[in-house]
Order: sequence, then structure tokens, then C-alpha cells
Amino acid sequence: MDFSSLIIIMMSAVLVNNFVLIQFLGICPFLGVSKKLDSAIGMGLAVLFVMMIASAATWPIYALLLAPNGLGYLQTIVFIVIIAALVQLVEITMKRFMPALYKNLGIFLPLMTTNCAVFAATLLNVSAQYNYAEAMTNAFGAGAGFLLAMVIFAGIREHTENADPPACIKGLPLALFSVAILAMAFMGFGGVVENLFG
Amino acid sequence: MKKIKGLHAPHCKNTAEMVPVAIPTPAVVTLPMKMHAGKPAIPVVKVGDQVKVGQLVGEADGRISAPVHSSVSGTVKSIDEIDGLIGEKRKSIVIASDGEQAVYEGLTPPIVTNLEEFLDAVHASGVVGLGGAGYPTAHKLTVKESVQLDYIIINGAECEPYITSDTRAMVDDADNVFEGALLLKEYLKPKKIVIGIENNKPEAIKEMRERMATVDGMEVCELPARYPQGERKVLVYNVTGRIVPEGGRLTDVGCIVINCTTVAVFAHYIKTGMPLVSRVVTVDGSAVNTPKNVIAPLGTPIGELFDFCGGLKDDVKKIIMGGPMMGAAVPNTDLPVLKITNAILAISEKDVEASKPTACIKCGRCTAKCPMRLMPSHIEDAFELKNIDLLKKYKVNMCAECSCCAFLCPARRPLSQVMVLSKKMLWEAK
Amino acid sequence: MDNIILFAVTSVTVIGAVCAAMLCIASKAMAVKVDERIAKIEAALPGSNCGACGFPGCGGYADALVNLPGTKPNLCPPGGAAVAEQIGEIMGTKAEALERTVAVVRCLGDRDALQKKMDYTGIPTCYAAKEMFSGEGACAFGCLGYGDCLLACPNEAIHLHNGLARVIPSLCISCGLCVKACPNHIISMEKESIATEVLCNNIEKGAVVRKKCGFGCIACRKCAKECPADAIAVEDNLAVIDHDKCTACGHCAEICITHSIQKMALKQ
Amino acid sequence: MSRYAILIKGIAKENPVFVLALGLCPALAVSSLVSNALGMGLATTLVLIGTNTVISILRNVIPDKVRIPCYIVLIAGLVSIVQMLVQAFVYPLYLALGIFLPLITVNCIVFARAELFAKKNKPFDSIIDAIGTGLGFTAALVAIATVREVLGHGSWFGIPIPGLAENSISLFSMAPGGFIAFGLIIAVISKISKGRAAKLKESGCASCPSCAACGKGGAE
Amino acid sequence: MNPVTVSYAPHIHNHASTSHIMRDVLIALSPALAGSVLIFGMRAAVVIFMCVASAVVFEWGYQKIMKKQETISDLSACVTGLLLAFNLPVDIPLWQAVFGSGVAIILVKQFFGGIGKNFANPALTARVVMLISFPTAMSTWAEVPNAVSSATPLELVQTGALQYMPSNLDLFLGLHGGSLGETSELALIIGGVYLIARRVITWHIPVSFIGTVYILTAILGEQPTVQLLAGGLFIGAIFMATDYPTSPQTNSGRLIFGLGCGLLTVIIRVWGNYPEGVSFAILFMNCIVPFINKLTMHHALGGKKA
Repeated sequence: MDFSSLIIIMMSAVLVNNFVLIQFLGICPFLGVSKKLDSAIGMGLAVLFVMMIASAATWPIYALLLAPNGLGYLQTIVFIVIIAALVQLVEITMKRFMPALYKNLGIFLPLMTTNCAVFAATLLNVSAQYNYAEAMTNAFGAGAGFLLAMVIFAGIREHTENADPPACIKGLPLALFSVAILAMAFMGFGGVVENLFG
Repeated sequence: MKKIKGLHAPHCKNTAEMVPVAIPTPAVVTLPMKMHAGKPAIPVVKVGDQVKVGQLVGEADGRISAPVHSSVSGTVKSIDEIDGLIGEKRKSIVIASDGEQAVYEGLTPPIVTNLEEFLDAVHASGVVGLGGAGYPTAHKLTVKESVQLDYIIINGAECEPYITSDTRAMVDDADNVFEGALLLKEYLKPKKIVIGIENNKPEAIKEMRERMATVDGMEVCELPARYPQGERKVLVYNVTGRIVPEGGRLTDVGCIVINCTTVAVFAHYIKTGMPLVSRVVTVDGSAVNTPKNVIAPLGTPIGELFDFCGGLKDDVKKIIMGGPMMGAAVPNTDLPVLKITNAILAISEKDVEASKPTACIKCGRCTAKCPMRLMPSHIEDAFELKNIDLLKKYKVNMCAECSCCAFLCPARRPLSQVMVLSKKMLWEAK
Repeated sequence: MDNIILFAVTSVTVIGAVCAAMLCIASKAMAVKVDERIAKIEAALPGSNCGACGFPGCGGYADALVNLPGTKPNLCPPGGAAVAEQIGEIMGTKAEALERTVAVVRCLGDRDALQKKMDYTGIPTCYAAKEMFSGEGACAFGCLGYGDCLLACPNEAIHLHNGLARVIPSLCISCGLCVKACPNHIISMEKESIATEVLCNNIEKGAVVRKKCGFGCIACRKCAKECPADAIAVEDNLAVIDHDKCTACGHCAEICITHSIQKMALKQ
Repeated sequence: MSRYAILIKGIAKENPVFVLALGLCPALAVSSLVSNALGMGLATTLVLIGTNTVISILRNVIPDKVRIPCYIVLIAGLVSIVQMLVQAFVYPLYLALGIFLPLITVNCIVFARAELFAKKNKPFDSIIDAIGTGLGFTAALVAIATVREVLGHGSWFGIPIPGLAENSISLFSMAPGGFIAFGLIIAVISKISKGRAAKLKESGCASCPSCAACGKGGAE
Repeated sequence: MNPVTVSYAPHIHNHASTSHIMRDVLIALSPALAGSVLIFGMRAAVVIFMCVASAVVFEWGYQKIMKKQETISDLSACVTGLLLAFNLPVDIPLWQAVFGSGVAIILVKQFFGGIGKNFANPALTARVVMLISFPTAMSTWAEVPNAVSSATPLELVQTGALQYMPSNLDLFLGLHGGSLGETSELALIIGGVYLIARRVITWHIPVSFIGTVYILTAILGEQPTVQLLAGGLFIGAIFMATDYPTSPQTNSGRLIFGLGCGLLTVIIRVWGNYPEGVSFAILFMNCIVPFINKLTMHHALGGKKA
């Protein structure tokens, strides 16, 4: 297995093909839970975590069960069921054994089921025909990219908290403009990953 | 050690050469029972009582308080609530003067032989921090046994623009300042007594040097003429290099800072038995016809001081009790001269800076120049969001209220007011 | 073909069943007890987290209702009687009736009525102006006119008119946030049934008040003498109406010399 | 409520994208070209009609406690079918939409309608609601795509606009431009509706109806 | 006596104001302005005028329409317009220049609440927007008298066409292809020295930014002198990165900020798709200023650890 190809997969998922900023995945939680830095970190970590376990669970099922039997078209339904079940399971487990962590992260877990970033990560792993290590790296990169974007964005939002925009800009539009600027900053990284590690 | 540099404020010490002159006895004086920090004094006279100069009219309520003495001879007219420096109500004794200025017969110099008697004498003189803080001096000088007192710093910095009353005290009343310093040395036994004077007062430095040079463990420390050298924590840091911890007192680092006029006043009391009944007030500003240093009985309405100085020009737009950096603007000239009133200023309309605040451009000047190393622009943000946790984090409680931030702000943000209100908000939230 | 369909159906079913079974077992094995009444009450509360109940947000109130015995069910002013009744139902207690209250600004000193004593330049909030000789007006007890209450109001029920805060009774949701926001304490929550109210807070002597404000209570005691129900007393140079005794005749408002007693119409 | 009102509500007053701010991911991701936007909107409408119909029919059968998993499976199944239909008949669109086609499964709008409407209403009303919401979604997508395609490509529905085609601002065809165009449209709408939209919806999923379904009603 | 004014202390101020600061920045930019007109001819003056004028008009118009307090007199719109113009090639279509001003003033500045409230540098963001929107126009460079190639030195580095590289002196004086105001390091340094002397900016950001680029490129063997003198490093480091609202407020924060800008600039220049990385680097660092501010918070004199 080529180590540098793993790094490329991860870094490009973090910087170049950032899920939120470039690929428009997981916008809802990104905008909704980024008002405070603490909750942004919690949400980001939850996404990262769920993405990892979801990829860990769905990839083998696809590769071992669905693909060999020509059931690739079942991936949507199977994946979403597995993600939903996993999220529930994690939530229950966490509530029971790690109540402190649950207090911080738990409230974000139910949002994961309908988080398209998580779902997309599992689908992308399959459609890009990654092997297991690559899939896990990709999931980690995507999650880390989400976390990074989320944290930076929360910083910006706290910074612009007492900005005084016109009423019609306040809230969602202002947040969208901030994301746009952040996305442009990320566009500067185009090519860096391939050239640096390739 | 990197000293706190401070900033260039205009000096405007127009009255530095002017020997204080006494104003005619006012017809009525108003003596608030709270001219100091701590508990108000308790009136010991009734309406209609005859009082004489130096007679006790308000008794100190405990040690963190100060007695009030009549500054005129006459009749107690009323005991009423009047406006204080920010408009709050303060119980005050109003005395109608008979013009005689008869001195109270009971005044005798106190017998001072040991520390305890010395402190009692300071307490009885009614003296408080005359530089503006108004903290009862006797309590300030009461240090715990465990404290190793290294420095007593006599504050002659007088870094605020316009004000020259301390300068005059160090020049005209140099002997009393020196004798006070000797008393401090004798009874409090610090390792060193330092008098800090800004280098824009050469005469005061000369006078003090002449006297101090004769005694061991006393010296004059010349300070750069930059604001706020006279802030107590800044003074301690610049003179000794010691940092006063948050919430701590100066004695925690073995220091006491005491105003030079304060020293002169209790020295005078111990010599003659005359308590604090009048003080030197600098009357200045662009709307005053002939700026002067005047000696005014406490409680004199500030309007009479302005009248004595040739009256106010027609375009007066602002009246300030204290200096332009930390003083309080007041709505009328009825307020009395207090113990802490070292200057009153009247400013013409053209010099009142009416420019409206504009948005903070985050230039960082307030942060760079704050002597306490706070971040005023951040504190303003937190204040506007009413975020108590952030205010705590930004340590607004440590603000010295020197107004450096607001002075420097290119956007003219009301930063010093924000600081004071934030402190209040923090205090209310506790 | 049949085979594929069968296989597809089986695999989805099996995966689903496995997941379901796992979750069932997990939720049974690791159940954490939560009083479901909390969730129910939270659902019944308005959810605006205004804090008028005295608890941190609606969730805090719901939690307190269940876990702190003795917490009254009628503490939610925005929710009013309907919510109190619902909570009572959930908790199995009977709710006391709660008359709607409305914020009343006890001052009539707008810019025309009130003498000006100075120009204030500084932070334009009541909170700040209070610390600077109580603002520009001569009266230190009245409305400061910078609208702190207006900012506190979640329902835009307060507006400023010529330097005086006014409440629109129909929009008031009884949360009481304006009462807390006013540094001069001139806003109070009054029952909506009251007929008249003294709209002045100045406790200075009549002659002083007369100089400062055209609508100030000068403590002439006319209302106290003429009130048929004997419901008005003058304390600290200020008339006070005892609403329990008041018969809503409205006489005091008609005879008040300075018009500082006004008729109230707070009902929706 | 009349059926006409149900239909109109979804398009205008409760427009899922502009007013409720749901389904933002597809709204931003596939709105660089009008044709893609239209395809995405119609595909979503199809899924909406399907789920609303089935759920409405089965509303008395599905046990309340496990309704969410049931909806998920049902939606995922329908999405798979739509996916296959698109693949079979409009292959270019299938390629253009890529991953966002299966992602209809996790589109909050579908959940929201199932939970908030189909669960409580008769099948026919539910279908109307689905059509209304779907059309609202489609209209929103097309609106965003119009701005983005006209400015970003200088064309509309692939037809070049003279004068603009050679002076296009390609930012709008990329991710940041998507955010900006969407932000501008929302700002204009909330300006026109005098802040109603902004008030209804501060941002994101905090007031997403399916969040209420997921138990915590938003994270903040 | 008329009612007197009552306000909180202090009752005097020093004479700095926002418009004074902006005026100083304009003065500091004037050598570069002269340089750009000298090097690129009258067309440069036209572009600059369009940018400044449209920036002012956008600001004025926005504030009129939104009924906001008018702030064009603080000159910040002029500075933004001028800086934007300095970042454009001389042959840029004028409508694109106006579009850029609009983005800078309205989208980046006014939508966030006007001066001081924006988190990203308006001129710089507008430049990035234009770079993404008009890739061709933004990298078409006019012939410069005396220069061998119209391509910018950084493009020459990227494409490996080093034989066309101007001499270091030409690079320093600005006699080479590039954006209007970025080419003449001499003029920019004069402006920078003026700003530091007037205490409008501190030395921290420019020095750490330029220093980082120099040291890193030296380590990587990428012709540090050329990297320094070619491209927009100086205008970025002296005028863009030091923009008050979008840079940290403490000196230690400013050092970190400059360091980060330098690092990202080198990464993008050496490995990225774009020949020039200064704008993206500063923009990215703008986004993380809140964190730098958090990290470099002043410790109050004698304050206890919270």
C-alpha cells in the first residue's frame, strides 16, 4: 500500500475538496451549529467520529455482500439503514457509559442520521473504488476537513457576532457570505496537495 | 525591566508658577458626609447649631471612613441629600457662614509618640487620598504586622494635564511634605521613601531634592512626563519593578503609595492641630478668564471659585471636577469643593470634542498602550454582548480607569465609560 | 431473476432485522431513566427561553417543575393560563388562575414635558446614562429615554416616542424583561384589569417636581382626599393606588391636576 | 385548508429553501446550471410524491415509535428507484447530479413533509402537498441556478446570452459563487417580505422540522 | 448658562482619527501610485481612478439606500479602491474593475456592517474574486518598456522560462510585468517606512511576513531574492496584511500572523496551481485571526490565571 497516496487522499479531502466549502455537503449543520465555538467543535468531532464508524461498517458490507452479488443498487437503502442504526447505537452506548462525553457530543448525534456529509462519505468511498485503508483515510480526511471548516467558521461567526449588517442580511445571508469568503481562501490550496506529496 | 511608558498627553500646566491665593469666605458651604471611599461619616451636629472652623461635624463611621470638619464658622442650615459626583444622592451638612472664620477652640496638636498614636492622628485629621482616589489615609497606612514594608512612594507625579495643586504643595508647602515624609519614616519604618515627580516639574524636584538629600533612605525619583505615571500600580511598577497581583493590595508587594499633598496635610495637623478644612484647587480651562490656583474651604460651591477667577466665558460648554483624563463632567456649578477636588476646569464650546464615535477599526492602540495590559476593544465587544464570562476573562476588574484607551482611540469609542460600566455589570452579576 | 429479487429482499431484511435487534437489545440493556414529563412540559412551554419564570430557559423550568417540588406551574407569563393548565395536567396538579399582566411605564416625562439639565454625550443607553446624573432630563426618577427596555423586549411591544418609552399593551407578552432592563425601575408589571395608575416615580417635594416636569406627581393629595373608595395614599411625596380597594371609577384620573394619574386600558 | 392553499403554501409562503432553509446542500451543489437544477428539483419532487403517498396511506399502520426508521427505509427505497429511472432515461443528468441523487435520501425536506404533513393527512392532500413542496424546491433551485448560470456562464438553460457569454463571471459557477448567489437571493427575499423569512429561519437545522423528529430540536 | 455637556472621562483626546489614519495610508501609497503611472502609462491612472471613484460611489450609494451613517469622509473607501487597483493588471476591462470595487465595498465590507466589522480584507477578497472570475483578464499583462517579457516574474518562475527574468534591480524598481502597484518595491518600501514612522502600523507583520518568505524560499532553494522582489509580496505585507480589522491586535499575534502568511505564500507559490500566493495566504490568515487573537491575548499586569 502506498503511503503517499493515503496522504494525498486525506489532505485533498481536508483542503482541496473540502466537504463543506467546495462540495456543498453538510451545509445545514455547518450553518446551524457554528454560532458558538464549543458547539462547533462538538459537532465537528461528532461528524468525524460518525463518518469513521459509518465508513468502517458500510465499506465491508458493500464490498463483501452487495457488490459480489450484483446488488450495488441497494447501497442507498442499506447504507442509510446502517448509519441510522449505528448512530442510535452510539448514542445509547455513550449515554450509558460516557455521560460526560454524551453531554458535550450527544446532542449532535441524532443530527447525524440525516447529515448528508456522513452519508456522502460512505457513498464516495464506494464510488471512488477505494480499498479499505483508503476509504478510512478518506472518511477521516472528510471529517477532519469538516471539523476544520467548522472551527474556522465558528471563529469567524463569533468575530462577526456584533457586526451590524442590514436586517435582511443578518443571519443566514451573512453566514453564507462568510462561507463564500472562507471557501475562496481554501481555493488557494488547489494543486498544492498533488504537487507537494505526489 | 521594561517600564510602563504611557502616552503623551498635553501638559497644559498653565498654573504651575502661580502661588495659591485664598478666596473670600463663601456664604454657604455644603459638606457631603462622603467625600472619600468607604462608609459615609455620621453627622454630629443638628440644624441650627453654631460651628467654627475645624470643628468636627461628621464623625467617621469606623476605620474605612473619615471625619468631616467644618470649613467655616457659622450656623448649620440644613442636613440634606444633594447630588454627588455622578448624580448619586449624598447626605450633606449645609453651613451658612458668618464670615468670621473663627477657629474652633478645641484644636490642639495631637500627641504622637508611637505608631498607634500616629495613625489615630492621621485618622483624626480627616485626611484622605487627596490625589483623587479619596481612600482614608489612616487605613491605608495601617499595615499588617506580617507585611514587610519596603517602599513608601510619595506620589508627586501629577501626570494629569492642567492640574498643578500637588506641584504647588511640593513647592510652597515643601517643609510640610518633608516633615510628613519624616513622620512616615519614623513610625512606619519602610526601607526606603521615594518621592516620584514627573520631570516637567523642575522646581518641585529641586525643593524636594534639597531636603531629601539630608536623610538616609529617602530619595527623589524623576519620572518621564507621560500619562499615567501617577497611577498607583504604574508608579509601583516603574519605581520598584514590582507587580501588584490581581485583587491584591499594594502592601502585598511591600509598597504604599501616598499623595504628596496628603502627606503635607497630616504633617500640618500633627504640628498645629488644624484638620483638613481647605485645599488648593487648580482653576483652569479655556473658558476660565484668569486661571489660578486657589485655596478654597471645603464645601465651597465651585461656581464661587470660577467667579474668583474672573468668571466663566459665555461659551462654556463643559465643567469638569478633576483633571481632563479622569475627572467627572458635572451639569452645574453648584457642586461643592470636595476633599478630592484637586482641580476644576471649564472648557469652551470650541474645545469640547463633540465628534461622534465611529466604528472600532481594531487598530489595537488601546491594547498596545493600556498600562494594565488589558484589551479594551475586546472588553467593549464583551460589554455590548453583555457577556459576563468574557468580561471576567478579559480582567476588566483590573482596569485602573486611567482613560488612556479612550484618549488614544481614533474612532473616539467611549472606552473608559465602557470599562466602568463593565466593572459595574461584573459586580452586579456576582 | 427471481433469485436476485429474493436475495435482495432477504439481505435488506436481514440487515434491517439485525440492526433493529441490536438497537432493541442496546436500548433495553443500557436504558437511562429519564422522566418523560420533562419532555412533555418542554413541549408545552412556548420555547422562547425568555427567562421570565426565573429559571434558565424553558428547559430549566421544565426540569425544575419535575425535580424541584414546590415549583409553581403558573410561572410562565408568555404562555399564560393555557400553558399553566397544560403543565398542571401533565404534573397532575391543578393550576391557579393567573391574570395577565402588562408592563406599564410609570413616567409621562417626554422631551416636551421634562426640563433639560444638560447635554449627555456618551454611550447612548439608559444603563450608561443612569450613571451620569441620570441622563439629560432634570428628573432623576423618570424615563431616561434611551430605550434599554425596547432592546430587551422580545416582542417589539415597546417603542420610543419623543424620548419616552411606551408599551403597546396588546403586544406585551408579560415576560417582564423590560422591568429588569430599566435602570431607573420605572416599569412595573400590572394586572390588566387596573383602571388607573400613577404614572410618576418622583419622590421629591411637590415644588421641586413642578419645576422639573409638567406631568410629575406633586403630592397635592387631592386624589387621596377625593377617592370614594379610599384607595389612594400619598407616601414619600407620591400618590399610590391600592388596586385591591380600587373600584375603577376613574375619578382620580379626571381630577389629577398634573395629569400624572392616567386611565389605563390594558386589556386586549 | 383548501387544496389550492396547500399547493401554494409549499411554493411561496413556506418555500422549503428560501423560507425554511432546508435542503441547502443540493440547492447549492447542483445549481450551477439551470438544467441540472430542474432535473434535481423534479427528481426530488418525484421522491416527495412517492413518500408522501405511501406514508399517508400507511399512516395508521406504521407504529409511532418506529416511524423514523420506517420513513428512512421507505425514502431510501424510493430514492433508489428514482436513481435507476434517471440512470435509465436521462443518463447525462445522472452523471451531472452524481452523488446528490442518492443524497435525496437525507434531504430534510422529504423528512419534514413526511413527519409534518403526510403523517396526519389523507393521501390526496399529501400528494398535493408533495407537489407543492416539490415545485417550491424546484423553483428555488431554478432561481438560484438562473442567477448562477447567467452570471457564471453567460447563458440560460444552455442558451448563450449575447453580451454576457463572453463576459461571464466564472466565480458564480464555483462553490463560493453558489454561497454568494444564495445569500443574495435570501437577502432580497427577506427584504421584500420585510424580514419574515429571516425571522422564521435564523439558519440551518436549528429549526429543521426533522430535528424536532430526531428528538432534540436543534443543537442550540 | 446653556446646558453644559456631560460625558465620561477623558475630556481630551489625541488628534488621531480614522480619517487621519486613512489619509496616512493614502500618502504612503502615493509613491507606488506615481510608480505605477510611470511604469504602465496613463491607462494605469484610468484604472486607478475608476476603482477609487467606484469604491466611493458604492459606499456612498449603499449608505444612502440603507439609510446608514455616511462614512465616505473617513477615506477608507478610497484606500480600498486604491489597493484594489494596485492589484489589477493595467489592461483589465474597466467594468471588471468596477465589479471588483463593488465586491470589495458592498459584499465584503458593508454587508458585514461597514468599516471595522469585516473579517476579510475587502480589496484583497475582491482581487481573489476577480482572479477566480476572470482568470484570463487577471493574468494578461501588458508589455512594460525595458522588460523582456510581459509575463510576471513569478509566472516565469513557474513556467521555468528563467531566461526572460529581469535583473534584480529592475525587479526592485518595478520594471517588469505585474499588477499596477505591486511591481515597484522601492515605492512600497518608502510607503511602509512612512507608515511605521507615523505609527500607523507596526513593523511586526511586514517583517515577519517578508522574512518568512525569504527564509523558507532560501531553505527550499527557490531563489529567495526573486521571490521577495517579484509579485505582490511587499504590497501584501505592508498594506494588505496590516489592515487593522483583519489582522491581530497584539504584536505577538501580528508576528504569528505574518509568519502564517509567509508560510502559506511559499506553499502556494511553490506547489500550488496559482503562481501568486500572497492574496490567498492573507485571506486564509484573515479567517483564522479570531483564533490568533484568542491565542495571543494579553496577560493583564499581575492578573491571575483564569
